[in-house]
Amino acid sequence: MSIMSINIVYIIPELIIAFFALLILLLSVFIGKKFDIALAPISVFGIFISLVSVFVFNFYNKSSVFNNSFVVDNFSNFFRIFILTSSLIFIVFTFSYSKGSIYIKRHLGEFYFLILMVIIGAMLMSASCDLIMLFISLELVSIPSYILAGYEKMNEKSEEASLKYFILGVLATAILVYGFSLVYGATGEINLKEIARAIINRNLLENNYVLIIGVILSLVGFAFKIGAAPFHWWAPDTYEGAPTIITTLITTIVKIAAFAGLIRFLYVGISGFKNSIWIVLFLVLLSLLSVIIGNLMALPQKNFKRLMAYSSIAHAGYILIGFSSANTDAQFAIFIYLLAYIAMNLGAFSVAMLVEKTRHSEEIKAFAGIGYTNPFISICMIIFLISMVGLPPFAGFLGKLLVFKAGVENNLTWLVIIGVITSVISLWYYVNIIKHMYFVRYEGDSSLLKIKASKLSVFLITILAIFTISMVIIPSVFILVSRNAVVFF
Amino acid sequence: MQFSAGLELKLEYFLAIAAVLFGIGTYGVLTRRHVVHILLSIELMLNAVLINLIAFSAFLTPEKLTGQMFAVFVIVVAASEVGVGLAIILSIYRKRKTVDVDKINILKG
Amino acid sequence: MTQIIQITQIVWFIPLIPFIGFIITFLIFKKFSNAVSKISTIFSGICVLLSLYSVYLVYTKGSFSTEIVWYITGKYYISMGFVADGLSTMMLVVVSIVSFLVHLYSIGYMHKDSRFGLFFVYLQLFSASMLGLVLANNYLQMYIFWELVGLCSYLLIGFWYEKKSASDAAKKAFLTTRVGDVGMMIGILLLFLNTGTLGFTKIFELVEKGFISGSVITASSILLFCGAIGKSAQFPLHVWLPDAMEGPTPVSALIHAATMVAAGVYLVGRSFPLFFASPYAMTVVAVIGVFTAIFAASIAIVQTDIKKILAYSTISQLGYMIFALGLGAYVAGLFHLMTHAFFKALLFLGSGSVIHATGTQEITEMGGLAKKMKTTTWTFITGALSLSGFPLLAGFWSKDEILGFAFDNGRYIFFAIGAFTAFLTAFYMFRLVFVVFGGSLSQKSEHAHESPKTMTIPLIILAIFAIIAGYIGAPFIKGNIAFGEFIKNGIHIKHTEFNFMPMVISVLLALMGILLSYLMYQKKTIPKDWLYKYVKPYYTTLKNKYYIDEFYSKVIIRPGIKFANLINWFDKNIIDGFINIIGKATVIISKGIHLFDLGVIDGFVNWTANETYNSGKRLRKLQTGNVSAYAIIMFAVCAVYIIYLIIRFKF
Amino acid sequence: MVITAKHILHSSFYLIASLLCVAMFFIMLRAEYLAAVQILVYIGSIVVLIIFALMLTRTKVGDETNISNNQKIFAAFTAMILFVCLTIVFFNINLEVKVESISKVSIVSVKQFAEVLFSAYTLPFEIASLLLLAALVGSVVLAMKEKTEENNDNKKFTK
Repeated sequence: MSIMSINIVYIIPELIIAFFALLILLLSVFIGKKFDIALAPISVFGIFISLVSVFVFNFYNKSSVFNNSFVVDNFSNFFRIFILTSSLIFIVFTFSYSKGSIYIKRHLGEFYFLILMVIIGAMLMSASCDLIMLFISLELVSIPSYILAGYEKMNEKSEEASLKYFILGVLATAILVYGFSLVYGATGEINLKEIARAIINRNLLENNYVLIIGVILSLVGFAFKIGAAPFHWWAPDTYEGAPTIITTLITTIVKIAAFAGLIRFLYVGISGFKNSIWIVLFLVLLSLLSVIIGNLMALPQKNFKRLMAYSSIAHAGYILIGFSSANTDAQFAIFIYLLAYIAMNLGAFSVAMLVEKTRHSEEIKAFAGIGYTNPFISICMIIFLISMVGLPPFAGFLGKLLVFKAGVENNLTWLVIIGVITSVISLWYYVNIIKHMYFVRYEGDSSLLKIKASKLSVFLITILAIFTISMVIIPSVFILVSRNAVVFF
Repeated sequence: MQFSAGLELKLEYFLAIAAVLFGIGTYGVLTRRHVVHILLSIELMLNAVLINLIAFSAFLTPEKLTGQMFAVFVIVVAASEVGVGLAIILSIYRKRKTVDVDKINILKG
Repeated sequence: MTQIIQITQIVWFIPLIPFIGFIITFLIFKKFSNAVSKISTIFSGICVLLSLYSVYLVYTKGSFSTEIVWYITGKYYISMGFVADGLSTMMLVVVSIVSFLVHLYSIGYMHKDSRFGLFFVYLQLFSASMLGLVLANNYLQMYIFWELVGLCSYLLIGFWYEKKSASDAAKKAFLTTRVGDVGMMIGILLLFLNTGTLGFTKIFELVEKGFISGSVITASSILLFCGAIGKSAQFPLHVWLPDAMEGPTPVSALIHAATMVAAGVYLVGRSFPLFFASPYAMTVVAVIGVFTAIFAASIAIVQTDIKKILAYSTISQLGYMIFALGLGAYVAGLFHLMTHAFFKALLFLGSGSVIHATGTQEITEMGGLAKKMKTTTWTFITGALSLSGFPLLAGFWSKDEILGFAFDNGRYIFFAIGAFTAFLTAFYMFRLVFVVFGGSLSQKSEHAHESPKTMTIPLIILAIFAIIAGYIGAPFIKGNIAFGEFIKNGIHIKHTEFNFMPMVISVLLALMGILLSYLMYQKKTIPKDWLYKYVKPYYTTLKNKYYIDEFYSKVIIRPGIKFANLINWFDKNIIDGFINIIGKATVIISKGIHLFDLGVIDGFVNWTANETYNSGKRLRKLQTGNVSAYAIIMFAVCAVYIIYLIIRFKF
Repeated sequence: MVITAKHILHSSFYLIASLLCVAMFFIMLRAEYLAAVQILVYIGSIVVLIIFALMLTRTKVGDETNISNNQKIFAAFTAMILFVCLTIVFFNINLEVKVESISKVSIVSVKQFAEVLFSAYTLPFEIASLLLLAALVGSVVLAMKEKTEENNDNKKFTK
């Protein structure tokens, strides 16, 4: 019993979220509609407390608990803070969004419960250190997000998005778990550290193809979650169909979780993956295809969310360039890129949500003319978009710079060059949005000309924009933090 | 309980059977048009995983039971996936009166 | 010590002031557009004073730089900082003066515009980033500001977005320059990986000591040059600059003539030690520069849009600077940059004044403006003379120095092409002058009137600069040596001795060009003018002259049809005929080049863009919306990969 | 048969059969508790759930002429490749087998199983409970008939 109580200290942040999730569920069931107004503040409060608890408890000591399946180290703390902070911002956006949707409003308690489940799953993912934990927390992230994607029940698009996400997701899960079973079979272990030890002791990466096929099949599962081509098919359809707020969730928290899991799996579990040409080749293939397909297919898109889907595929590709090398620099390049990506993505989606809310359209056309009606928001939007292209002096630039540097150091100059060229292509479609904002007149109801934005959302957008700039102005802080978070076997 | 050991059952046989199941499941997922059919095929694939895990557990780590534990969680996940999947199917059926995946394609391009 | 602190502070302030201006104006531009214009003009005025002071400090106390460590990664560290030396302070003065005058000018020029305030907001942001670019002491920082000025340029070209052509031009400019920036980015990465630093001084030190292999130097300098090609609109990425003329004229003057486009030249100048270490890179630079110079100059001859003529002229002059640097004429190239900034800004602002008065950009619709707009005319002519290299004006000294350098060093081909370009320059500039200001009043010119004071004062100031700026580096007062020493940037400068021969040739050619254009344009429209009788008494028949131009204009439209008429006419008057053959040949060639430019280069650029877009569209068909199809692709990829793995694996 | 049966209900019953076979394998592999779980959870609830769902949706049964799409050959090919490759690999790689033959594997008692599950795997177990709860709540939300649709709203979804 005493062992248990010590262990529990380490999962306090997760427990707090779980507590608040259940509280929300119970309150909404027993108190009912009257309580809806308080649900969002409760979730914000819960996340905030959890965030505080990360700082209060066990920030510095590295320990593995629960039969070494759960690890508290700098890596997991970094991701916990990262996930909690972005979900804090995210939840605040749900405030205003949920008012516009009847079904979300009708099942508000369940809505927040499921979102909190996703958050717990993401946090557990970053801290999990064995295959079972990885698998089950990945599912905890996915299953609620399948449901959330279909939350707009009478909207055919939303339903279809949910179905596609679900079928392909379950399929990817099946492949992933088959891969896990092969990894387990080849090494006889499920703990990532034990796997790494077995691989080193028995030199498995060179002679055991069960292991390699297992790793590749697992990578397929992860690649699906991060939306890397050619396993990206769900992404555009789901992004377009799902409610915008859920699209935001899928591109931010789910993605962070999948990347955290992938980093754990590759760097801790298959720690010598750099030595296996097959695994590296597979990663390179993924990133190459993602970068090309993502950027090219984004060009003809008219729908903002669909465009962002392809753009996120491309970003996944850029991040994967960082995976092709196994040193410290590469790993923290991935962190920095992720930080930048999440900030600018949240920002861009939040602006899009404001636009959608006023003008009831997700088309790029709906952005027309906001440069003059809402100069501040559109300046922020420019910052996010330019940052996504990877131009200085914004966060995306730093991320791309570091990732490309890692690529060049690993003799993948050709991949980096393709990356740079495709990022020029990406300029075209991002600038297209800017063009609509500034150089196109809005041809709709003139009463919808000015985008209504609550003070709170403007405040958050400002914070995100400042963050996007500050990553380049004072990168040392971010680099220091990310550097500490690097994990290895 | 002892088997009369005329035929020595080796690990490879179990793995091969699992691979067969996995292949059949794959085929089913790829060809069927009924969503529930696809769901059934995915169940087959997950069963292949289960056989894999338990066979590995029996042959490689008979003392630690890790594979069996893994299998339990796979079953749990499979159960919840089926539940969610059927809910999604039901709600899509209400709206469109079809569950044919070939006809569910308004989102594309 | 105190002095050092002073310099440091001043250097920090210079880009900061317009940036503060940007923030202030951004916050209030909607309500107080008039105040915004005044505030920003005052801010840029302060910049001028500070820049002048920093020049004084650097001149008396020597150069100084300051840096702070930005971040450390592994064995590398990147620092941020500012460098104040002769080169950067020279640029500071040029940028801030032109910027100030353009601010002043815009108050008059833009006052009717609905987004009057916003225009100044953009201008402030541009000034801040351009000054930051100039002061950067490492490549990364330079790249950051480099992109920022690109962004401002994008916003300002598309300022009148109601015109579709304007927003298209903005996009084209942004994208085309980005193509060059890709090269620059890779070049910077390459340098960083090979030297572990991005600071200019460090890199040049390593280059000088021979720590970096020759191939790396060549590769990285050519890649860096790609950035300059894009930004300074060199062949083959020059296509954006003529289109960029869709922006407001003050913008063209500031960004697309004097400062931003010169950033490419500045980059090459700044990296000169690097380029100098690689003869191949120097050759590439020189060839591209000289080709662009003559290429653009020949296109300028047939243009009829006043701003496009100036745009091609800018491309040509930038090519001049680039080729000067490529030959090793470091001082001459940068000297020309400085003088060019003044007189080209003058010309653009003058053309803005003309456009403001007549409301058209077509020179064929103008005429006789000399009577209506005295100040504009005279300042414009000063600028044109300066650009043509008329003796004792600014352009003369700098152009002469470039040509003299080429001549002295035995690069006769470059000299010949350069001199011929000078001839063409004089020709097209005076064609412009004579058509616009000379001749009789056209319909549109009738109601023209002189522009307000805020517009003419900058013109006068710039005209003064266009006359005297050349004396800073004029050879006969040994100014070139002093100037060279001032901006030397840590390299050994080969001083050009004053050489009579190339000077005479270039002046003669320039005069010939002016003469030619005079004969072709001036005499036709104002035949009874006193100038006509005084200078060219041997042109007797008015009809004959009129016929030349009639003929000439038809040649432009249908070169083949009137060929016989040329022969016919050639018999009548040999001298005129000779001149006309030159004229006609040039016109045909330049027409051809222009077509080539439009058809092939533009075509290629557009083709690439379209193909990329179409491949996106084609790929789009893969996204059928059918789950089974998605699933099978996922599985097929796995299966193919695994079977490949198995085949390659030897059991 | 699961995947070829035209009638979706038939194929569900075939699925029961094949799941029973899998359970047999479990018994052969000395995982008797899991075999019981397999029968109870899979056959007892999952398949029954599916059958329920089928009846609820009242899908046209059996008269669909074209149950599979037009990528049969390609799909068969892919599946075969996967199967063949995996089998080749399995028969050519020596895994670190600790027990040579199935006859030497000892049977796992339920008690042993529970001890391991609740000591080493507590955390995943708890997460699994959260997962099930989330799935349950989500399914209810999705499957619930909205009042705007029909009036006879009864929460009939059970799992």
